Amino acid sequence: MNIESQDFYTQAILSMSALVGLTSFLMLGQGRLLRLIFVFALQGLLLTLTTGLCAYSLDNPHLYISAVLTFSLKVIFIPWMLQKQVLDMNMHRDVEALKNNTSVMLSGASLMVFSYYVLQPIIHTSSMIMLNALAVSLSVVLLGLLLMISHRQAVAHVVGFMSIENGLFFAAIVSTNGMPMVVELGVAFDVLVAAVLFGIFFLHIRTSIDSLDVDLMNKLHEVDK
Amino acid sequence: MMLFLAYSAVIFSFASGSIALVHLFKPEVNKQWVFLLLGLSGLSAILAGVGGLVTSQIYVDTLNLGLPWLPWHIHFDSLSALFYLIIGIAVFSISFYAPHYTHVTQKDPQSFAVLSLFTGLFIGGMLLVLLADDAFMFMIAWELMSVASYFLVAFDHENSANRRAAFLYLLMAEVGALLIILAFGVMASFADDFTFDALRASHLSTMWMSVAFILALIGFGMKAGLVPIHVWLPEAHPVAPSHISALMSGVMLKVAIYGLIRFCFDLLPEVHWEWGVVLLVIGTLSAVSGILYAMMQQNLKRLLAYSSVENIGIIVMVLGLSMIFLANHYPEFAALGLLAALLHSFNHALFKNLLFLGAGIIHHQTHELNIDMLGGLIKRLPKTSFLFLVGCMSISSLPLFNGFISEWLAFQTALRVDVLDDGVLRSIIPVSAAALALTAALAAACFVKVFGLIFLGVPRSRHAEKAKEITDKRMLAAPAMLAGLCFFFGIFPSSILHLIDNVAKQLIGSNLPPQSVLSFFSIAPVSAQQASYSPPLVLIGALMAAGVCFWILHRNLKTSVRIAPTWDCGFGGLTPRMQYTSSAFTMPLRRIFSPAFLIEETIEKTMRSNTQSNVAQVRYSLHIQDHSWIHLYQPVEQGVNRVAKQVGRIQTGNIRTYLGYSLATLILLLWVVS
Amino acid sequence: MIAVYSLLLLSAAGIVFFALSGHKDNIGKFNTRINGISLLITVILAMTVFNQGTLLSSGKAFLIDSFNVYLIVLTAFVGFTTSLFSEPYMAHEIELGKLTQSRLKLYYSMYQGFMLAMYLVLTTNNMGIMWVAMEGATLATVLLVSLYRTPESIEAAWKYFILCGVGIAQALFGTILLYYAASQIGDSENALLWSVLHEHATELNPDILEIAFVFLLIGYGTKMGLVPLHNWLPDAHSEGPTPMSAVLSGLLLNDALYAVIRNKMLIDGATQNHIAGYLMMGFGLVSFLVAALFLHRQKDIKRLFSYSSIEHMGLMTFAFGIGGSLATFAGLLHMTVHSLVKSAIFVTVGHASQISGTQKMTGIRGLIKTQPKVGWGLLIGTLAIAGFPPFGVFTSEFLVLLATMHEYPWLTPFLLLGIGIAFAGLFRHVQPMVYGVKPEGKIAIKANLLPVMVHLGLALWLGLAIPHFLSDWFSQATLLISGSAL
Amino acid sequence: MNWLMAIIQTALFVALAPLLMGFLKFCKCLLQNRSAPSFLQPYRDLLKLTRKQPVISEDASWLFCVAPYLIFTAMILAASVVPFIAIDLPTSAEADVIVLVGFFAFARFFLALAGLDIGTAFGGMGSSREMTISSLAEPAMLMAVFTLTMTASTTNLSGAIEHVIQEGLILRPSFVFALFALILVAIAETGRIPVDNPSTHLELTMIHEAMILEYSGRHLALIEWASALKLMLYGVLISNIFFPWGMAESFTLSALGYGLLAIVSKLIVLCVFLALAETAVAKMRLFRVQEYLGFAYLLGVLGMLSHIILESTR
Repeated sequence: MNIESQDFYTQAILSMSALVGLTSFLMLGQGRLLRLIFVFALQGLLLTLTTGLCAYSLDNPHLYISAVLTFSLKVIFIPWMLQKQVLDMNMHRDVEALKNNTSVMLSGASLMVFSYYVLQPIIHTSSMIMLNALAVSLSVVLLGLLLMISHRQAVAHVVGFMSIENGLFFAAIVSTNGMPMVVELGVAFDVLVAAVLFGIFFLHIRTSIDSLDVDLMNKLHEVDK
Repeated sequence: MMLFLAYSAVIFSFASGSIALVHLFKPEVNKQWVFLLLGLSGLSAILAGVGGLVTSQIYVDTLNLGLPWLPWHIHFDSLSALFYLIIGIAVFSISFYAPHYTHVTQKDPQSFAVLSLFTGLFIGGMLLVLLADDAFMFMIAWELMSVASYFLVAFDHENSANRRAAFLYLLMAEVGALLIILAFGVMASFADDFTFDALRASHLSTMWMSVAFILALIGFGMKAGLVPIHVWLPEAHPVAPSHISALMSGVMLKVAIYGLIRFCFDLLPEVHWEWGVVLLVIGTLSAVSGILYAMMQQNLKRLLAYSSVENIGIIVMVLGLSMIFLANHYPEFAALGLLAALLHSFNHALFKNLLFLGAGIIHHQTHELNIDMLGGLIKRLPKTSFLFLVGCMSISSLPLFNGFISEWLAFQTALRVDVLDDGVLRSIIPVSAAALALTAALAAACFVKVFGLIFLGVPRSRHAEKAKEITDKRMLAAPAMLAGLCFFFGIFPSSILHLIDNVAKQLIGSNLPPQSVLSFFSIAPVSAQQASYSPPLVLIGALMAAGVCFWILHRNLKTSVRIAPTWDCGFGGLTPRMQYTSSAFTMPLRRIFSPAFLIEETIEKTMRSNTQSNVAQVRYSLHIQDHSWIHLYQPVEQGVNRVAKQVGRIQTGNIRTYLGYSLATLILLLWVVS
Repeated sequence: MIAVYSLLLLSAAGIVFFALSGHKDNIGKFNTRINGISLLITVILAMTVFNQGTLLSSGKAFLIDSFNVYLIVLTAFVGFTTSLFSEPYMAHEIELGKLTQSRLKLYYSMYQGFMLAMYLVLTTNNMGIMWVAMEGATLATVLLVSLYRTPESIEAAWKYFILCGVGIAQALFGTILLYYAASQIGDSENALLWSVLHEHATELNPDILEIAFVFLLIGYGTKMGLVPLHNWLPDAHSEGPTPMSAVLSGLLLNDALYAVIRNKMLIDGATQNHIAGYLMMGFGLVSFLVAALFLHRQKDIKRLFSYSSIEHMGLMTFAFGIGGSLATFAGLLHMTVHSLVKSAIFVTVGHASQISGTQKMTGIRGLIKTQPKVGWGLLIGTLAIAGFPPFGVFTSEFLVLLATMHEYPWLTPFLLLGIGIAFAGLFRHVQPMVYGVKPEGKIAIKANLLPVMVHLGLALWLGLAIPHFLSDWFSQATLLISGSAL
Repeated sequence: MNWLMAIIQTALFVALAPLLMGFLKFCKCLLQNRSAPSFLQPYRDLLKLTRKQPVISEDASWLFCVAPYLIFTAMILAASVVPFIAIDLPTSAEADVIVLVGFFAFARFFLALAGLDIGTAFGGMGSSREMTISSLAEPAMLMAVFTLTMTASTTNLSGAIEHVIQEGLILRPSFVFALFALILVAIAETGRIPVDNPSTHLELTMIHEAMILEYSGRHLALIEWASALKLMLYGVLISNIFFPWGMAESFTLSALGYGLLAIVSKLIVLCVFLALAETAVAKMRLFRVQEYLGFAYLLGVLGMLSHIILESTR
């Protein structure tokens, strides 16, 4: 089942999934916040293209709406909001020194292999492409989680969280050509409210510990020193 | 009819509790109703008990409380009837004692309401335990009893020692109840459901039966206060109001014994002699160490609580004997053992209640429970001291009183050991009988100390000096009634023995050996020529002898008695401090049995000026610690704290570690599933 | 079905009303009234379901069957009684100056938002909508946690938000896999509808469903506070206002478990090898024992009872994991009794911390002497939650023990060990707080303790004699869940 | 008729007790080559005491006056139970050996209480030591009694003696052990020399005397008589259980006379041995008594074990 024998549509989907996987890897290793947000916007863009492509090939209308929704949300609104935060806090200059960066990248790769291994049983019920696309989306989710674990900046956590959402959207598009309309709207609404709340919380955190470093927030613990 | 009486006893006790609650909100409801209902509950319990024993039928019923498919099954046979009688007598005497006692000590209505509410619940819980015929209702009644008595132990929760004792008490009750649930669970897994009839029909392998037995023994033993797990008892019982500690010490321990008997003799399909040996050993250990620790106590109520441990040890020892005989196919001697155990629990309930009520009166009049601060009360509280003397004589099993009858029957059971063929058993049992004799003698010594130091001699403190006899007639009526019963059953034991005999008939299927004589005049448990004892004859002989020698000495009484100050060997006045204190009285025994205690003696000398020679003042302090506290309770507590400390490290406070946990669990589960 | 629509519309109206309402002083009254009306609606709904059996809405969007109807009534009831409690509590907080009027309006509108999300989760038939509602519940409560704007509450809210967000995202991935498996067999239009999935459960591809269940279990498990994923729960409970933590531990945890059970019913249909049961049992037992141990080291009263919630959720997961008819009945009963008693306890905890001005347990002393109602309420509530018989918690724990004795006897000692340790942990902290001399300077506060009395009374009634109509309800639900009648 | 016989036997038993005490003093004085008072001296002392006016301390309570009568009655009851001349008398049927121990406990209980009543140091010391020694002696005594009842399979004294008589002269090792155990216990219980010195008032050593220090007049007479009776009881117990030959089984005059002669001779032999022991051995320190009684207990256990292993027919 090599790539040449597939029609144009599946080839496009596969390349798109490869690119999305690449962007999440890029985000993993990124120290600077502004660049991180830019790569996240790129991932949003790729996601919109895949949705558009899928909508075009199956020409059902609601996929177009979800493509527009994703574009406006994931490419325009959230990156803009995050960038404004970073600039207000003028954190765009300091680079987060990622400790043991190589081990994080290696574990990212192993997560990718692991997600392929996990989704192996699905192979005998659906086509090869489905397995690859799903595996990539699972790895995007896992990498998003790894991104949150390895970074100390709150903004990086938000980006990680949003990239997990991207991974989920990608899985939905690829596996079942998008969720039912109601669910699509609900999820988009939740993501929007989450983004707004993140903004509010940035404000509160800055007022309470006047830095967005997550490790400073560990007053609530039960380990007596 | 019996069931009606049994139910009315329970309902009356709950009613007395609820009236106390109503009284809290509407003070015009008369307080006396609470005690009247309590008395009615005691009376109906006595009637139900006696009726159940006389008719010796089994009454079965179901209440549609509890789960729809597991309603509450009620079972009232002669074993529950006997314990109904015990509880009835105790509650009836309490209902006379409590009014004046609570009137004086509990001023504000809120604490009175709490006290009477939980007394009602406590008594109702105990009565329900006796009626239960399925594990579900048994456990509900069992822990209702524990919770209600917890509130009573934590009654005056001002000082922290009471709170600690109450917490320890409830913790032990909870752990005991969990073990009992596990024991029922083990049996139920081989039967179809949780009713006792199903458990009786369940067929377990001997291994599982022994597991169930051990769990039940620890569970019930924890509540009864057998040695290694008894430490909560002397902490919890003394802190409750005295008529409650009388109920708890006298009667609640018996309900635990009832549970043990019901489980071992009734539910388990057959009995093994190894269990009997286990019971025998634990019983002996509890008896000896119980009385040894009782000797060393200064607080009167702690002393009485430890002596309860001793008496429970004796009961469990005799139960072990009866189990050994039952396993070796000698049902008559097993019946004799069971008879001795049940009679001793009956007698113990009587005289322990009497002693605790006496202690309550002493505490009430002198606000002092430390034996070293009392003394000379016999002249100030003549009636109480006479009743307390009767209690002391029966607990140290002197011939004319009921304690002696059950002690005598216990020895008779032990002496029947010659019938067994297993050599090891025939050597262990006499040794444990000797330990029983040692316990009886130590009990006599302990209660000589108690009565001698409290009532005789010269008052050691201002409180003891100012004490006056209580004026309330009803408060004295309760111990007087109990003392009368102790003396009556000491002289005419066959009246109660007939009733208890058909309990053994129902449980083991056989009563005393055929040639046994339980006539009004004398009792011979095995056969007339084996051993017989006729208390009325002894009484008549004693009265005759006393009369004769009194008549001889007072025939030509020329010289009446001369009262003179005590002779002080000529060199200076005698002071009360010269009298023997409790630690002095028990010093020889403490030195002889020193390995049994953890003794910390400290002597501080303060020198006058800087010379090393003349001593201004010497302070001697003695503290006795219980072995099982150091070797059993504290290691468990520290273990749990250490493990909790390790577990606490999960909550590091850092969000990234939490996300790490989430990722790790996800990967682990995915790997497990794939 | 109009009852369901009116229920949802009422709560939605509640959000909007409170958000826009002006500065009325007794704003709490309206909240109580709204919850009261919704309670009435749910009772009517329950009556109809009880007579006519399962209700399916026209567009198959909403499904009311015997399983979730009693949960809806329970949610409405606890919501109503907690709103009764929150009126005086919030008024007192305003007096202390810890809250401004605007934040009070935010509190009430978010309260209604949370109730809307709860009703939606319970009534919806569409797994996607269930996920959206669950996410909505998180969003509604995250603002409540940070209501007091103290650094700790901000930190707790952030952790709550991130951890639950990530957890819920995994649940979404599980739902997508479920949707993928469903769309393989039938038409993709109503592939996410639970009733449809339940009928075709046997044809679904077992492998995909196993992986989907793992994601769903971890997702909703985070919301439920199962041990490795529980870290946000004690922080959120101890920093948020007490009525919120009462509702959170009383209702939100139940709904997360409800979602997991809905999925387990699908997975059990598809896979034959009881894998879902074993996973739940493992998770349940671990969180039961670990939370029991956590109880011993707590210093904050609300953290103590949040760990007790984790412990009880662990026990319920274990009960539903076993899966037999008896265990399921025990789980359902435990759900009801636990939320009743736990919300009652949180009411007394709220008042206790208000009386002594601190949440540190060392600062709370002599409650019975200061305010007897609060003191006795807390003591009896703790006895009930620790599993002492006259109350319902003992009955359900007894049945769980009975079920484990039948299926997995070697697990019972662990359960008993857990119950014993949890009891010791709870009581060593509660007893010093309740007893002792009256600390000077502490005055009794105006408190509405009717909810506590009603809840403990119900729990006592359930413990002593479960009424027939309730036990029929439970047995219908058990038949639905475990497939075998009692 | 045999009720009358029982009463006569008890009366005789009580009457002869002081004579035994007098004979014992007589032997000790001979051994320590002092001039000995006549055998009847104890009777004269008792008579003198009954006539003297008893002086009672003001701190004493009613118990102080009642205790002597109770102690004396208990001893009389014990005397009625122990077969002195004839066996299977009606009174011996009403109580067995455990009840006998009970009577001793009854007497000791009241003696100790009387000691504590006045509130002086001596009384407390005496009671404390008496109770300690008696609680150590009880298990040893019971072990000796156990061996006897195991062989005769009855706890009734006359039944046991009858059993031993019917069996005739069989040398049983268990009986030898039991005999020595009972002798050691008897010495401890009656307060003879190695454990307690009856004739001293030195506060360090006296146990029995310390309790009755405050008594005078007829009360002292009763207590002295009771302790003499106790010594006689132990003497009769030892002689009749282990050497029962010569006891009267029927109530003919010759059998009774012969029985009386047998018991008197046995008591004389015992008295000589006791006097020899008392002069040869010095009084032990109080805390050596626990080893002394531990040894007695060991003897009892050995007796019981030898019965089970060597002699039992199983």
